[in-house]
Amino acid sequence: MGDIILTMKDIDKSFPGVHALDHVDLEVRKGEVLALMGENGAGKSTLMKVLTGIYKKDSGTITYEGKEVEFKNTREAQEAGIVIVHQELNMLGHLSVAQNLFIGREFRKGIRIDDKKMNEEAKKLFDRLNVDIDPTETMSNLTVGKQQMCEIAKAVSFDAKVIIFDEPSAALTESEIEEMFKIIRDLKKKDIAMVYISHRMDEIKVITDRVTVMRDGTYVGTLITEECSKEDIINMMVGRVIYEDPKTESAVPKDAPVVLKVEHLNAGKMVQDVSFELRKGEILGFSGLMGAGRTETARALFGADPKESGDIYVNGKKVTINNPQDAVNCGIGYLSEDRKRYGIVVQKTVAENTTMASVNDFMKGIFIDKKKEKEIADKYVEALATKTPDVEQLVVNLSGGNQQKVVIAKWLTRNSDILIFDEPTRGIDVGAKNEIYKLMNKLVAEGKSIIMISSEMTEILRMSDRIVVMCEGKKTGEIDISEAKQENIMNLATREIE
Amino acid sequence: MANKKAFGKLKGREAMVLGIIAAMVILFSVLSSTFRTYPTLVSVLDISYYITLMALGVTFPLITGGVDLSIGTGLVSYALIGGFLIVHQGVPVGVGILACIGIGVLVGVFNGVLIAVMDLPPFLATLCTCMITRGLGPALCGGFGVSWPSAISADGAFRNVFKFTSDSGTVIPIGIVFMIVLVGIMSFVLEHTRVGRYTIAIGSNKEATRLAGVNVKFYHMLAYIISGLFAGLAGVAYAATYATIYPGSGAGFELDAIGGAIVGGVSASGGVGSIVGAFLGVFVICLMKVGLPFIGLQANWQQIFTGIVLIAAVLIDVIKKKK
Amino acid sequence: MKKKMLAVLLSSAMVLSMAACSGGNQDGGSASSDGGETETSSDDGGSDGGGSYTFEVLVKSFQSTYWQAAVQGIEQACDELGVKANANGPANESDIADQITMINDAIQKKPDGIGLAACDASSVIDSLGKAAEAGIPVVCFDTGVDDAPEGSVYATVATDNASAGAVAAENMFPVIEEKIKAASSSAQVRVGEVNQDATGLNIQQRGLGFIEKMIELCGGADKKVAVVGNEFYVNASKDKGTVDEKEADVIIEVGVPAQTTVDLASTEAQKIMSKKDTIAIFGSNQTTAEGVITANQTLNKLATDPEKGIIGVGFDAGTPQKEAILNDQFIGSVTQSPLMMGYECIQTLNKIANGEDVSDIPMNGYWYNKDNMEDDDIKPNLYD
Amino acid sequence: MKVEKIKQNTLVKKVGFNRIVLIFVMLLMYLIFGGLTGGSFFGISRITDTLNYAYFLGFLSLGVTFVIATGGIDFSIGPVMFCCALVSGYSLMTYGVPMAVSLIMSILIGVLFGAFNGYLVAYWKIPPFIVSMASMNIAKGIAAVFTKTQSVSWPQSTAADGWYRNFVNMNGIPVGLIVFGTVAVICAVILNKTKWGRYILCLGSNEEAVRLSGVNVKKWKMLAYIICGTLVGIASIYFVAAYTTVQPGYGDQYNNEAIAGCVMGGTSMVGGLASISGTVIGVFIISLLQQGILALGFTKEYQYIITGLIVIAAVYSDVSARRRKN
Repeated sequence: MGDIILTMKDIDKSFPGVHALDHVDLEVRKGEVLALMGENGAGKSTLMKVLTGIYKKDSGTITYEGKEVEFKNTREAQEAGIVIVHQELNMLGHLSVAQNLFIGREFRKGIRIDDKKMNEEAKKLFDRLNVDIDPTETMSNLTVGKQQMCEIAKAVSFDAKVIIFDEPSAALTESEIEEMFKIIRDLKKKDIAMVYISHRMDEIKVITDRVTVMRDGTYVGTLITEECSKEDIINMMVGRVIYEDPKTESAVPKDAPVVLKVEHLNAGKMVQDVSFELRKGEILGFSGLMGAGRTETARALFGADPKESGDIYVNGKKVTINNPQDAVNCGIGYLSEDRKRYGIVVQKTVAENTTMASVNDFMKGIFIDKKKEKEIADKYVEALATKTPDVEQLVVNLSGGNQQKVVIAKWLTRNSDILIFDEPTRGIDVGAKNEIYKLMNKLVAEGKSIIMISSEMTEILRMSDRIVVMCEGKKTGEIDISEAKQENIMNLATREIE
Repeated sequence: MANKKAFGKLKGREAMVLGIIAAMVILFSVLSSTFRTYPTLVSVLDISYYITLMALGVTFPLITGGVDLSIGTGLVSYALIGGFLIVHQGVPVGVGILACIGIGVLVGVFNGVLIAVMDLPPFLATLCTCMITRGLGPALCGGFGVSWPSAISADGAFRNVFKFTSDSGTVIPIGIVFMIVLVGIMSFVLEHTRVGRYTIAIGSNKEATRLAGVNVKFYHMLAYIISGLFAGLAGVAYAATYATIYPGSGAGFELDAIGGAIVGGVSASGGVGSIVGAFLGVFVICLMKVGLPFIGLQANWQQIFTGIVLIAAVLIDVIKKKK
Repeated sequence: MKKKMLAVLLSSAMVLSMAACSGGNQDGGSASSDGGETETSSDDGGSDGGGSYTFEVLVKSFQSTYWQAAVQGIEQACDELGVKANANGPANESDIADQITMINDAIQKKPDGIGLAACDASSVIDSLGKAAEAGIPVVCFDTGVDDAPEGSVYATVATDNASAGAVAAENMFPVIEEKIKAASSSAQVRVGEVNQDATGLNIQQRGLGFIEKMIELCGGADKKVAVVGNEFYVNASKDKGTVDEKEADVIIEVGVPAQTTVDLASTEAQKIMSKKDTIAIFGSNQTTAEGVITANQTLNKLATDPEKGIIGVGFDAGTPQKEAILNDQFIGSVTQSPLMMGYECIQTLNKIANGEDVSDIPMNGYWYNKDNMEDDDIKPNLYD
Repeated sequence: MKVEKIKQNTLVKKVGFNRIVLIFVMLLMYLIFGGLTGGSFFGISRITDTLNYAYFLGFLSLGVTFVIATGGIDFSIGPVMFCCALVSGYSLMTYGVPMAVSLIMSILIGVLFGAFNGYLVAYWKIPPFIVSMASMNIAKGIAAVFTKTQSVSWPQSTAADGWYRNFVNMNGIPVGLIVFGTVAVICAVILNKTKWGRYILCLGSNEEAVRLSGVNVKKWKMLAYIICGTLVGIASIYFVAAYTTVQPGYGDQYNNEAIAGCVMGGTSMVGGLASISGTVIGVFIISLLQQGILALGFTKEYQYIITGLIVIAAVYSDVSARRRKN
């Protein structure tokens, strides 16, 4: 194992209300692959963003090649040889592969861009990495996997000394991952240091040398991959004390009627043959890691995205859901993980958002009965304890938690019996979180049923009566809350080679 | 050509447009004996020059995902000011031409600042400059029409750049040669220089382009400057082809150019387009302008057909995308 | 919000400062068109007595140089009489709405009289009524308003467009007479006319005047005439003894461009000129005449000898047309006298203001060609 | 902190800050034009003049407000207005169609064009800009073909069929003002009090969120264009009632003025924000500007330039306000 090339020491970073990094240490050596692991929100990405200058650290030191550095932006980091391969792709779909690789630093002959040379260089690069991509192909015509390869190739082309892979395999197929591993092994031989962020335990075992684990913004420890087991790593990842009492037993009677039954739902790669049942008064937790296909399942179920096949039964009756209208008419409400984009209309008032899905119930002749609208909005503001001076307030002025409450109010007003909460507490501070939890419990007590998608283990354990675990677009298990443990959930959520 | 697939795709579109042009020519020729004469060809070319020039320029803003609505009233305004300087202020023709182009560039810079720096929506920003340029020319020139020196007069040599009349009276439309040269140059700029590359990149994904370290503001602005420059050139072409510049005209010219570019495969949502395509698209529009009267349809049908062709062109893209 | 208010305030300030600045400019006499008027004192030229009057003059637009000449005539009259006239006009001859606004504005200014070249004879009627109520006399020039409310229009100084169109036909006919005489239904000849129509009545009358006269002249030569092309003219000339296209010896083809732009006018001209049997073509106003010239730049068919090419006749003046005549492309054109009309308009207004009786002043359409272009009574009307 | 922000002056809250500023600008302009012209700018007749000939622009602006509220744009309003007036006017004058039928025809043609635009934009997802460009050409073409490229003069007030002109002014009763006011109120009611307006505004602001609320966004988007078309049809009646004559091949000059009035009034191109009262004031500012510039003895050109600059300022303030919020 080579010399240390990069050390991050005592890195501290706070965002308003969140202590994102609490004195984190990290050490990377030449020619090694260091796995950086942790649950969603453990601070892995933040740490890497601090390293590459996207965020400014509050305190701590970064030493790179023996010198203390602080990059102002990704470009500086790139020039120094530290490159990130992003999970979400920064590609220009209309340009060719080679043009993408060299965007911003084209080879030129006079004023002419030397596309020939760029293609040649790209070809050389791909040859070196042993991947088969035509540099002249238009980027948007490549598969996601190939696009990912291009991103890696781009990183390599910077003469990088440290390459950070941020969940590179999320969208790749089996063979593509193999191809990528080949590249990584090649790079290792060239003494390049790599940080590999991933949730996939099997990959970690196969490709990495050491594993650094983070949890809730803190450094937990580093293990030598060969010497540790999957269980060791999971224990480090989840080894937190859960302060809030997890539910120990489902409150739902076993014979409660099934309100929603989904059978063999298929929608693209992210939703493969998903089946489950939801009972009256139940909170069904959907657990899994990023990109497990939970949101996609919910959207397909709701009719927001087209689905290929699958039967949906509401209260025992088979229903057709082709678009959100159908779903809403079946009494399903969907609270998106991305409130600003899919949940609320920010430039409108609380009252208007509250009645968005049910304006028809507020008509007095051809007019909207604003008085009634205000009444109901007031009612929900009170019931949900939404912090707003009045219901005429624009939603844009509310905090995240209160915006969420407005969306909840929207579906309650619509009288939806089945509510899909997609990451209900994302971006919401602790106090508001508890309120939302209380609210959800109250809703199920009133006989509503909830599907809750959450990436937070504590949330899943605290709220769910039953837990469906998904991984790679497939349902990998279903656990009753009485048997649920962080470990067995994580086991189902991380992928095993089949 | 670096981008084989993309080129192949554009080639398809260009071939299609070429096919449409051929079909139109055949149709008109069959239906009208007077259409299939040399002078008709010349007159199609005549009408195409200023539209082509506008289209070459406006392709750049279109590819960035914007639009430039100020080119139509702009070109009349620039030609008016240029002509005013030549005829009423006695400046040499060359200077007048330069003024015409120069003001075009200035207005392009103005548009660029509004859109790239101040972040105004391109539609509204250029709609405003459209109004401003509409007023600018007449306001500066006292509101009167201007006739640039005619071809016969001593100062009229510039007109021969577009249409050369030999002593024997044969008319040679050499303007088309210049157009093809310009199409070549601008194709080169779009496909083989950083300016073009970044124009496409901005239209494709502005944020990613910025993250790649490209000075996005500058190149975004440059697209509008190019558009302004070509509006200036179009002003000269217009002045050279037609006898008198009437103030107050020009509104609607931009639609011929933008329509031509879109028919030629330039995407209105940015990122896609070729200069050759825009050039060919313009000819579809021009052929309709000239050809329809020849087959006995009143000139007005041209407008209806232009509208239908435009929608058809975009519908093809939409349907393709759906598949 | 603050910023928004600031922006709005700024823009209003901008407006004001612009208005103020340009206001200053105008007084400085920047606009050549109306710079001279203000300086003339009533002492020099106030021979008619009664002190200096102020008149508002509204032209159709400043687009074509035709109106430049009219404004010249107005200035000339103002200088002589020592009165003041403010000229204004819409940006485009088709901006009917703008001109109405301008007339109303002129009435608000309570001038001693209004000179009006109406863009559209129908739409101005209400405003004329208002002027009559306000007791402001109106003199129409260039274009008459037939249905004007009683007591509003005191006099009209205008060309009889029908006869002006006829003048073109009369002068064209002798040149092509031989060809027409030789024509038969199996060897038809074609006379073209390009007519800009959007500006309404005047040019319609002019176009019809030409057609009627041509039909009459051909009839004199015992030839049957058909009118083809734009349906309006085909229908309008039906009762003038036209025949079906197949039976006719002479075809008059009328082209109307979709919009008043030179490019479209030239396309129409070219469509007609490229037909083999075309022997003559008439462009019935400045734009369309220039359209004919533009088309000829390509076709090179115009000539003064009917054996060699197509006979071209234009209307109005302007540099391109004058050059066309000098270069033997047009045999001549009909000019109205914009300068005289402007001049007479002010003279008439002045007379009305002085309480004198006035009457309509019919203006002639003058035929001009290479030979008489320099004549004293023609030259001033041949603006650039 | 949030609470403070919300406790605005109630007047400001009711009327809207932007409109207060606009009214202020309007009054200021009025005073200044009055001052510069030595007082000839004041007076009832001046105001009625401004109004009588601005109604059509007002209707156009009201119409395009609905389209812009959905985040779209319509460049075809002017030519479509002329097309309505030409086709129905030609039918009236040439084929002897009764006046009442002609008027209804005008509105129907507007509705048809609106439906055409809306269908292509909402259901086929063609960019609104291109759709309106195409329908602008089609409107001009149809009008010209139908009228054989002749301008059409509707009957004078003295003629038997001249009663339609009373829509503007009947024996001194400002019917036009009443109608325009009523329509503006109806528009405001539609926009603010009915389901239509609710959905139109919401989908302009966040189409996806509205769709996920189970709303048929396509239908409502198309409706916005149909409302616009209807108002364009009404505008055509007011155009001929004021001016009697329409010419084929024109009308585009009114697009810019109508859109400018609407945008100036605070309707945002990014969609979701629209105010009828703002549009009304915006249109009046535009016509006031026109009047004022004329009264000062300037030609139309200056009005174009100044309008352009003002709209840039208005849009910029809108854009920067939005940017701060996000």
